[in-house]
Amino acid sequence: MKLQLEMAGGLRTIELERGEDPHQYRATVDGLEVAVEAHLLRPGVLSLIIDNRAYRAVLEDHAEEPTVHLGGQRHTYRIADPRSLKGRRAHAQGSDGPRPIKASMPGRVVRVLAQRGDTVEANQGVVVIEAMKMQNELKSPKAGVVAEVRVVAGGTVAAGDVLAVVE
Amino acid sequence: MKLQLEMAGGLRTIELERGEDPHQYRATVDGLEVAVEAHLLRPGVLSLIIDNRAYRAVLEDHAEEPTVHLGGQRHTYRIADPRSLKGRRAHAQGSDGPRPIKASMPGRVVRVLAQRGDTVEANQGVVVIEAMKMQNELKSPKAGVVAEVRVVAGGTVAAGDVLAVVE
Amino acid sequence: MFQKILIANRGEIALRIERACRELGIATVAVYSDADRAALHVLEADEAFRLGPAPAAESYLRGDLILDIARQTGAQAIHPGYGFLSENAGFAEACEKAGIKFIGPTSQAMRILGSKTSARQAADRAAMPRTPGSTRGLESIEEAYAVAEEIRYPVMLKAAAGGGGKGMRAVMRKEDLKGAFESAQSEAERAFGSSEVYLEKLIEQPRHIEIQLLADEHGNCVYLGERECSVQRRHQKVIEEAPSAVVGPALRQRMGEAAVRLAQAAGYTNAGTVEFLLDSEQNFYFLEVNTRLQVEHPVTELVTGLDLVHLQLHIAAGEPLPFTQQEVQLRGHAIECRVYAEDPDNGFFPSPGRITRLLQPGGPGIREDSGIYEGWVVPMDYDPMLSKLIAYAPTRELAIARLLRAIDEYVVGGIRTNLGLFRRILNDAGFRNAEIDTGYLDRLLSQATAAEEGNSEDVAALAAAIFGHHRATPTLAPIQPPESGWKHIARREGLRG
Amino acid sequence: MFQKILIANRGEIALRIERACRELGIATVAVYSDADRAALHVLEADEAFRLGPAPAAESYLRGDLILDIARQTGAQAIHPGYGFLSENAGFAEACEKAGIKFIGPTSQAMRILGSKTSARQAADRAAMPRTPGSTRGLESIEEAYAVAEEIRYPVMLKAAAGGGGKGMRAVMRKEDLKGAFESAQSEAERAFGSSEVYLEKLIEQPRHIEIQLLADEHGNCVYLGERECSVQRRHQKVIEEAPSAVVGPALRQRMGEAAVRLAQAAGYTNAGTVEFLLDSEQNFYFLEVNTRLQVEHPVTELVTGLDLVHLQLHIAAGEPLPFTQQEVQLRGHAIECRVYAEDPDNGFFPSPGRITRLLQPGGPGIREDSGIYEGWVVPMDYDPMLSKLIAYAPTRELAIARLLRAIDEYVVGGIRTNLGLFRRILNDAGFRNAEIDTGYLDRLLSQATAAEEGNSEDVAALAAAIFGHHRATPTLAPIQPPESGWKHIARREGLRG
Repeated sequence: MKLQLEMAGGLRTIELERGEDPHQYRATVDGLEVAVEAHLLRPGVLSLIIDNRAYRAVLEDHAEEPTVHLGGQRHTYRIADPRSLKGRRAHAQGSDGPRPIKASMPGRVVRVLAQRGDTVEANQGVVVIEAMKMQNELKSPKAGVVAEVRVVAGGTVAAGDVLAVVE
Repeated sequence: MKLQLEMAGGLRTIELERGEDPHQYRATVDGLEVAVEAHLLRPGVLSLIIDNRAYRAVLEDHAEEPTVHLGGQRHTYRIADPRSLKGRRAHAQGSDGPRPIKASMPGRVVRVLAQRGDTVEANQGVVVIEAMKMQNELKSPKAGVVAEVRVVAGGTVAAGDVLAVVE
Repeated sequence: MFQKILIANRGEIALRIERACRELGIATVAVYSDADRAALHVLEADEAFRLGPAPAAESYLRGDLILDIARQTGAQAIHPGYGFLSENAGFAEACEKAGIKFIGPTSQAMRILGSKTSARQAADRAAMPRTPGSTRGLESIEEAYAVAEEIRYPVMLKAAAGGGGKGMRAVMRKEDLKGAFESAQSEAERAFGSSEVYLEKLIEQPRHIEIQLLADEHGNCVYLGERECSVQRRHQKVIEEAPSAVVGPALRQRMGEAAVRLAQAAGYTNAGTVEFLLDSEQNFYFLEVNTRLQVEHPVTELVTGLDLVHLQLHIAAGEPLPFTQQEVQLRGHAIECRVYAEDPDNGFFPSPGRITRLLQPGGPGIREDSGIYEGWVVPMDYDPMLSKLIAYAPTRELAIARLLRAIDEYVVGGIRTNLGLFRRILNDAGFRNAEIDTGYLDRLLSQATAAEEGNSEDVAALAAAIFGHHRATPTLAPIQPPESGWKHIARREGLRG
Repeated sequence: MFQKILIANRGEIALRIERACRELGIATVAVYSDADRAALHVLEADEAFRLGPAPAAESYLRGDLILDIARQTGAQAIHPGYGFLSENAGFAEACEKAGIKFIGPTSQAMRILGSKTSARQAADRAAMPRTPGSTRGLESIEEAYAVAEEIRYPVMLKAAAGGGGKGMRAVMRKEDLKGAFESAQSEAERAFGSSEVYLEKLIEQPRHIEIQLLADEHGNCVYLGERECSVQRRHQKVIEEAPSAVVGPALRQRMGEAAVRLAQAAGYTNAGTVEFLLDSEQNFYFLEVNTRLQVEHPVTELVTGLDLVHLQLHIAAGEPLPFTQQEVQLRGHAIECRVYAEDPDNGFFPSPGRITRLLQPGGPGIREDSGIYEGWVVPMDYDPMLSKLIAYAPTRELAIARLLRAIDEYVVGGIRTNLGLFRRILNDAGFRNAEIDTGYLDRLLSQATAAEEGNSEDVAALAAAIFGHHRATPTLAPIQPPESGWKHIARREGLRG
């Protein structure tokens, strides 16, 4: 199995081959060979031994941001399918075209600060969401015109919902 | 859904029908009607509310002896398929015919105390198993003749393994 | 002692009170909103009653419903926990009229000490040092100018009914007073239904020190040492500890005795806390009284060895305090972290949602008071506190080390938490040297974070790949469900759920 | 202080030592047998080395391998925990020769106090009361008859190298002495490789009281109060508590000072325990010395507020004790239950196997020292202890109530445990009145159990049906695995594991 992971420190290429002992792997990380012994203690919890160093790795199941907790640090990653990687990156980084404003958490819409057709600056507040007794202003990712507002004051939103689109 | 459970206090007949709210059940226990609200908090852990009484029920996954822990008590049960119930009961209670001696726990065979063809009394020790630094003698369930010994000293056994058969 | 009580709260504090009741043989009645049906405080209660929809105004603040349930179940007393109805004198009075014991002070004592202005008047009567300033609500901007002139800028505007930093404004110069006065009034009106604000001298770089009190209904009142809660963000406590690194026996006794005087003058009973500011010259100034059990009560429990909820119940049942002031022994050091569902890397945005993974810390000296479990969906409707992680050790240095060890063991997945922030604070030289005041955390947060060592990313990448491998090709034998004929029966019955 | 140590043990004690090391900034090297690769003490270590197959003789007792690993990793010290190599003077001596600090007494002190006969001689030199009887191994049955005649029946035969009840025989009459002598000798030979047995007067219905000692390498030695461990089954401790309900300050001081005298006379260092029998007239008799940390050390930690493993590490690093005898403060009451994988309803048969369900207790005053998790397979190769559940509270009565509350929260599924036995003991009037001696538990177990209230079986049946319903027709949204393309990649790679 060979795969690429987008991580904070850049792209990592991992090759993984299971040995005869099902807990033993021969692996390469960016071409560097390592022998890994891995036991899945329970779902999401791995005990790794690499060169007699012991590690506890905990997988945070999260559709948007799968994350491995290791030694008190969070490592969020994304599986890069080699065939689609370039396209996705280009898409994510472009500032042209319509850009959504997404809810970063579930909550209730308290106020909508801009209407369809309004001109907004980058980082101008567009929608105010309340959750857990705190209000949070969600801001425009770019300067442009509000092309769409999908929520109304009083409504409920889920994390990841598109609240508005700025062109 | 209607089913019968063999429990310590006898046979219980449960009928269960889920309401419109998926957490609400109409149920009867031995014909007595009850309304139950049940939330599965995580696998094996139920929060029940019956007439505003709150209960924590924990299921012990165990192939041989499924058990519900409730208020500090263990309730072991067996699903009784009405069609096969009578046969099974009769079988379990008979003292005629061959009876197995099963390992009640995994362990190592320390000694075999009776050989094939030996006559044994009821409760006479037949095999000694060691686990966790303790030795335990497994006894004949009835008086009879040892028809079969399936283990040898030094071997390893799993819980439920048949060690010997007495006829 | 009571046979049965109702717990008018949710989350970790409801569970903590249930545990105390179980230990004392008292049956418990839980209440819950629709957002909390699957909460642990419902699971662990003896009885449970639905209050209403998720919003607190339609559930946990419905004193009328809660009293009805108490009557219906025969509960002899109501424990309000903290927040919600706990400092609502009207509710306390309704309990008194219904003949159901409110586990806290009388409504009368709560009225005297619950309003900040009225409490300042009581402090004067008890000859207790307080910040210079007014002891009544300001009636006009002119009165505000006059008071500020007298006590000198900088000053603080505060809501008399306030809490949590709402209706509070620091004013450095005369020019800013009018605008601050008006906005504080309107914020106080919105938050508390009362626009009453008053002025006091702003103490610069104060420490927040508070005294835990217990008073029985026979005139006995003791102080259980102090807690230091100077690590705050936006006037909200983040870390609390006992004892304070800067409070010695003499100062402790002076503050404790002042707090006891105030409580006795007001006819206070049950558990309560008197909050003070302490300046750099060790002068202390009365701030306010919290007329209830506090979030941070465990640090006092750990250094005194007492159980404050047990004692609240005994006091409410009319029993005398079982010890005297001289018998209170303080030993060791305790620190508490308030673990929140929020994202410190992203403006402290709240982070409700499903906890997909949970590993909880344990072992020597670690106490976790929590109401969460793996699979629980943290509702968006309430305070974002997930749990309180508390370490006890012989010294402050060891309590910090122990807390860091426990934070390393603690994993919460699926939502964001402020655990990383605690790691940063507990490793900060300023905190370790106890150089803290109420502005400490804001200063720390304004500094850039040091880059973390990044060599573990290789291992994390490997782990991610192996997790994926397991998911794609499960080879470990899963735990076998009982072969109990369920599927067979379900098929036969044509069951569809 | 050490930078790195090796922990030559497994299970809860290995994890407990790792936590202490993490708190003190010491790196840890774990060792494990094939049965323990998936154990928590491996997961939480910094480094981990395989020793060999499951049997202890091929793994945890391989002192040679363990010393090699210590050398190879640069570990400066070895903590032996309890059991395994912890009282092996030969191993301690090998560590000394290798220049690796053995965290415990010197091999010389261990030799003096580790043998029961030699320890009895040391007790005489320290003018410490002991049971009447021999202080050397019996050389013949004639000598046995003579000693028994002198001290009068009933007498106890004991193995000099003994522990855990092996090689021990109570002899009531002269007629039984010869058979008991021979069987005790051969049992001792088999268990300890030494047939040395001696005779002492049998104390009737004694309480087991022990004194915890700490001695540094600069001549300072303190006692940290007593523990009562009278609740035993077959000479194995089941419940331990501190303080003892029958030991007052004067007796505590006499026993403590006697224990300190013995330790100092033997040149003892680090943590150790002097065990005594206490008769109904409050006479105490020296029993033996445990030259190591004990299973039940947490009850002493809770009532003293100290961390014994931290202190062991500081002492082994050559530091002086950081407090004097006068500074030791005892406060409150602690009780520990040893939770075993065994079936009290079925002759206490061991019950190894997979833990299919685990709910662990928590909250105020509860400490659980464990090395288990849901899904862990308890190996058949070692001691059946799963965890130690410890409650701390202001009084003995409250500690019992708290422990019962925690036991109600505790669920272990898949294997049998003795949790129900603790429920029975803690509810027993004899235990609650502290009317306990080393025969207490056997007497309790010989009584029929009261029938349990059975009205919860209806609810259990309903719960079983609903569990089955969920299994047959899963309708609750399971936690979604990340849609991270794993399956796609696995398919594309033709991965088969």
